Amino acid sequence: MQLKRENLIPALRLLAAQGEILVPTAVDEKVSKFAPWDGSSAPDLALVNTTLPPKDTLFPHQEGMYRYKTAGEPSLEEIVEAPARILFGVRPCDARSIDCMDKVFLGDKYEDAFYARRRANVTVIAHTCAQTGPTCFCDSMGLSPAEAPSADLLLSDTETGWLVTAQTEKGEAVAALWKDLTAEGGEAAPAPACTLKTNMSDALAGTLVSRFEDPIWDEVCHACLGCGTCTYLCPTCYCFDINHEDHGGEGTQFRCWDSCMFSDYTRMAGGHNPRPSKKERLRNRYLHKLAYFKERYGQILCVGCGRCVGHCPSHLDITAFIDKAAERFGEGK
Amino acid sequence: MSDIQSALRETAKKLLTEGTVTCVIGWGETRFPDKTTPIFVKTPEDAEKLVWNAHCVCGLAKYMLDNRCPEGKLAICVRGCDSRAVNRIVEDKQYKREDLYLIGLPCEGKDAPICATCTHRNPVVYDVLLGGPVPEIEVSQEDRFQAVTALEGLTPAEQYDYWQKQFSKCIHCYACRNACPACNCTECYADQYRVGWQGKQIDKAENQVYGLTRAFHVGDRCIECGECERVCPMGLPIMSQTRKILKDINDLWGNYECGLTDSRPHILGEFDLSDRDDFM
Amino acid sequence: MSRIGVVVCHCGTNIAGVVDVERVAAEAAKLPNVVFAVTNKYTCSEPGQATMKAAIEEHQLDRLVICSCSPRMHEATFRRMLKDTRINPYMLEIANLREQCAWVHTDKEKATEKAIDLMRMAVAKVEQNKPLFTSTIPIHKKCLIIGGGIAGIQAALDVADAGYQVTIVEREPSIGGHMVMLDKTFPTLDCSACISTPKMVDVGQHPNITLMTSSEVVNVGGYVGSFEVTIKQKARYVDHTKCTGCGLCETKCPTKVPSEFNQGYNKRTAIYKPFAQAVPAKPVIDPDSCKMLKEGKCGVCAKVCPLGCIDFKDTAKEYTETYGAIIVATGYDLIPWQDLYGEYGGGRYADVITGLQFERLVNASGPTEGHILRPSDGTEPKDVVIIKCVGSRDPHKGKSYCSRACCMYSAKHAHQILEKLPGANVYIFYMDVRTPGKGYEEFYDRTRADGAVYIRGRVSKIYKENGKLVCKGEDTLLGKPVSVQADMVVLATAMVPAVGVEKLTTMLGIATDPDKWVQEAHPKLRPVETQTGGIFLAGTCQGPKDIPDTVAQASAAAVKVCGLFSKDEMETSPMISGVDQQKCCGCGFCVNCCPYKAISLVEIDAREGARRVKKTVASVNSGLCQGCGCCTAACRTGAIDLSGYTNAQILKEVDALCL
Amino acid sequence: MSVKADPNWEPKILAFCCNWCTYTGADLAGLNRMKYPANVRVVRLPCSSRVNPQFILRAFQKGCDGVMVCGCHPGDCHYATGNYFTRRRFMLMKRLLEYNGIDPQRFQARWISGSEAAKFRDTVTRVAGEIKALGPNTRFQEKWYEEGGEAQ
Repeated sequence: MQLKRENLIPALRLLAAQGEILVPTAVDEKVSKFAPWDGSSAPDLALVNTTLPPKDTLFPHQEGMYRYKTAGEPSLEEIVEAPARILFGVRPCDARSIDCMDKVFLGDKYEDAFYARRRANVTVIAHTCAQTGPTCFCDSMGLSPAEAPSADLLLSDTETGWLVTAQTEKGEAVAALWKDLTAEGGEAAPAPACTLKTNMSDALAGTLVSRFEDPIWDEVCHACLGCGTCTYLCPTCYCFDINHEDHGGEGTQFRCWDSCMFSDYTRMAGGHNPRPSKKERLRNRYLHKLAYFKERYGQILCVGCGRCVGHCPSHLDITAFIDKAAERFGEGK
Repeated sequence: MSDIQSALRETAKKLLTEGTVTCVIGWGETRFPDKTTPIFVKTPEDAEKLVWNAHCVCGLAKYMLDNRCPEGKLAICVRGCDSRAVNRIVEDKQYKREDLYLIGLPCEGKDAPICATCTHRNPVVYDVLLGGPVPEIEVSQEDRFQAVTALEGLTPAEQYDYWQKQFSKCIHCYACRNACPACNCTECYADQYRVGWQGKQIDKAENQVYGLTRAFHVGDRCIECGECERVCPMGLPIMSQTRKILKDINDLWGNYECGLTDSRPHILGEFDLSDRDDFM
Repeated sequence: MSRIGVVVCHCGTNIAGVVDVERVAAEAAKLPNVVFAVTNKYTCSEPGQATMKAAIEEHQLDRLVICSCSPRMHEATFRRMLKDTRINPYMLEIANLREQCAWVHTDKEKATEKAIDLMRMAVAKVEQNKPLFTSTIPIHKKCLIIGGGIAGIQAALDVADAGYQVTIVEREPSIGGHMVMLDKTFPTLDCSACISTPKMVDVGQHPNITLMTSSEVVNVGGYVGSFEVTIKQKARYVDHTKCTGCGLCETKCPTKVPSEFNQGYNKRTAIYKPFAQAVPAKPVIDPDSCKMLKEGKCGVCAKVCPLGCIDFKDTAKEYTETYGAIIVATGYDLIPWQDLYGEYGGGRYADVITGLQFERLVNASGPTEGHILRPSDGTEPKDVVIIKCVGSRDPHKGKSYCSRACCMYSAKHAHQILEKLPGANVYIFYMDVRTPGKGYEEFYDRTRADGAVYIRGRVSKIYKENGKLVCKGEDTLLGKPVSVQADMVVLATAMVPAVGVEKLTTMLGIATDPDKWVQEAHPKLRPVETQTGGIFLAGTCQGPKDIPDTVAQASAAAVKVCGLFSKDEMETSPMISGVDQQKCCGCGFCVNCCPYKAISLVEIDAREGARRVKKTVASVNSGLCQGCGCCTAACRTGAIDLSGYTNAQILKEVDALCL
Repeated sequence: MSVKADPNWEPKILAFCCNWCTYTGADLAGLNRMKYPANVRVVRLPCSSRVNPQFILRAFQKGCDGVMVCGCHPGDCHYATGNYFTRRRFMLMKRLLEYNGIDPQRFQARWISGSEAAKFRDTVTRVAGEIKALGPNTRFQEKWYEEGGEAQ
């Protein structure tokens, strides 16, 4: 089925009834993120990658968990906040990142109630990439700019509109909703290739873990400033910290993002820090992205969206590291 | 530009072979032609990787704080702003000047917005200077504080809305703090949750309080290198806060510019009986 | 979890009359961690305190909040009460419900609401309190007195008589200061030497007093109870332990130089005692004039000395001692009037002299054996003009303050002239006559009765005209210009701090006022103390004054020292700053804003990752810190914190305010 | 439970007072039974130089409508030079706050000595009046109040 370009706005209006639509919008000339659709203008799907990933809708920067009262008669109530939302215009790399988060928070051994509630009410409508950005390298990471297997619904570019392929029940529901706006025919335009290449391989992941004390880590880490930009912009970083905010007799317990690159992230009560310097922290982040996650969940945690490569203040580059490691340890494809 | 680059490589090679320094910090290639990244050259052969072009925008001085008790000497390539950053860190007693070997590089300005109002293109402190000094551009106080005066003209409501919109974008990644040479504490107040200075929550008021507190902490020692605005992923106008404090200091207590060899000492660390007093 | 007790005081009807104390107590009971909340008629009374002590035991409280009158009233009382309970005296917070709530508000509802807020703030703060313990610092029972004038002498005698060791450091070769230069002292006209030399001899012979003349303090470290003071004694080239003061060497010495003591009016030898009654009564050699030391010729004194006390190879020596207290008694100097008052001849006319020079002329042991003679030609003057307020009360050319003693000593000079030179005329140009002491006014009346002519006005110009000094001025009472032909003019010049005292005050770290006099802790309530603990002051170093006030201050300072020395150890307040050396980055911002220079950067061993390294951090000297907290606001990381008013406490207090 | 919604709303003003001068002046005002509005809550500190500018931000963030810093007159500080530093710090902080949209009257610093009880009363009365005219402070308000529904 194909959705003509001019039917986009009516389609979105139909969707709006289901819940709040979040589309990629440019906040100002430097920052863009998934913000509520203003209900009239066509979303800018040509925007390469939003500065802030869509993970904020499922795993908010700050999420109230419980509200408690200690003065008078103590009370504790869970904060339930799971509005129905539709993520529209998600790129294949972000769609894959949502899949990674699902594996963590909706895992077999433990399911995170807060995340689960939100995820149940969110529909992900992916959109294939018409052209890739300078820092995109998703095809080196086993993804394709033309497919988003984990998304609910996929819109593939055609000359006159988009090819609608539903991939889950939620996707079916949306496709059904749009059935009189879509028509037969149209075939997807050829998928573009990423300009930035890096030869990541499963074998390399294994060697990196075995090369824990290799001097390569020391060579790469020095330029890092230890700020949290890469982790907060990364769609697949899911570390969080729990804290509370109290006002004498009452307050809230909340969960907020945390970054393994911060110096105090692993600082223990007695002041000992198992990852005291940048070397350990950067090594931990790269290994988590490229190897540890794969060992546990079977897929690499880096979706190649290129946000960290584009926004790192010191211009560190994970693809350069991968190529350097591959060439040094002879794992090149 | 390239003869300075080769001179830089020669100097680095000489320093490393003679063993006067253990490491040379400069800029190196990345896979993107329009970007360079700080590199840490430890062997004479690697000196070939040092580059000097219009894309060397990353500040280098802050990296000395990775090892506050160094064994050997550390060489750093210093443009005008880096040399002031070195002065800043040495004046704040976080590093000893004799543990540093500064390779001075006069800079015609890089592709960063701050370079338009850069008052000191020639390094103010160096051990060796590569290439002749470049002509300084004349920056009047109006240009220096142009953004600040514009904001001062607004009404309190407009001012608050402007800052409210800016600070609500802050995602607390602390890139501004980690890039700023004046932010050189071993343990930042923002990381001490037990004391209760600052919560971990991300909301409009908390971001604004963090922004203002950091502005007050570094405002009177800010060397106007523009790193905070360059590194901020969300594009906050952080310099307009610190430059506001610098503008007030200039208005209240006379000409004040930080990080220069003849800079006045830390202004909040001293007082004058004849200070202006609005609190009578 | 802390167990907090809250007591809300009625204070009779002072508080209960306006604030609903029962409701405050009820609100307190609702707060988390508050396990005991009650009201009390008179909390500060004996029964009031007894009920609190019982409650502390019964409810096992570990913190206490008392909502009563101002903490400035009963904080000490309640802290003493807690001393004999299980609660540390500093786990206490007091909410001011009387002076700052009940007494100043009329609207009962709003006052009660404010009282509840104040109570909630106190409870929030007390939760963050930590037990504090007073620490003690040792007191070395040795007193250092800087300056050997009458102030230093009197203070030394008082402290030494109380049985403590005293060291006097005096710049000149002999003690005595300015007072021993004077002839008579007002108002009783008893001879200055007769009342000061016996005290000087007592000082010389007192077993508890060590005298260090020709010496200067070069370094002061440490703090109250243990000041590390380095004293440098100039080379004297005479071994005072062997010398008996026979004076043979002085008679034989060939070189003659102007005597500073006699203001240059007569000569003294290179090896000399400044004046006859000098203490120690042993000569010293002046290296600037002694031929032997300058050119290596002569050495007569060494030859004639029966005991071989002369040693030309003598060098300056430095001694370092520990003192428990320091008394600053550095005295005064006269203002350099020659550079300021060109209209009075600027020093060109020999017969225009200062009061001090006049004192030497009129002094029996002075250069003229007491005959008042004109320094220019040695003749007796017939007409003498005395000009007062030269440099004093003159903000444009000199000092803005009044030098207090000149009115009286000018009257004394007039009296001496009229007495010693029958038929002489004395004209005194004055702005005001200030006679604030016992018997002062009567002395002034007697001088006028003796014939001294007081002219109300200031001399505008002095110039020489056929051998006479013409003083042109104005008599404001007659409203007419006046001019007097005088043979001699005596100027009552202003007192200024002793030359070089700034070096000493910066070494000691004590403040000086804009005119560089030493700053007393409080002009009315603590006149002999400085802001720095253990450093006291006496005499004109604190400001112009006459001899009675100086001696009174000297004895006051002495009793302050004896009070300090009466205990072996001194308790220091625990509410002082402390540094968390883990957080401190050694930036030193706190160091230069501490009024007491109590913070210093020290090197400690620390661990950086796996390496042992030297790290520079701040450290607070508990003896010097007075707990103002200025450093805590300068510290970005909050590494330095003030016990009793920590950052956490104040933050919680502010949070509690706005619920 | 916030008081912001009801009409005869009373501003809540926080005053950091130095123990040796202003706090004594306030006590003296009490001894002389002077009257002033009940809006000011005093935090007693050893010296005005103990006030960290971050406390001012904290006060506004937690819902104060006005903040005052009071200390001894420069030159009379019990700790000699404490208030000279206060003066410099708050000359800068006041301008920074105004630059960020805080109404100038909401933050005031005043030198009030131990004997100036009348000046303390007049200052408090004036500030309370000014802030009542300004209305509740919505600047820097924590989210906690936003969930409460008023503020902005």
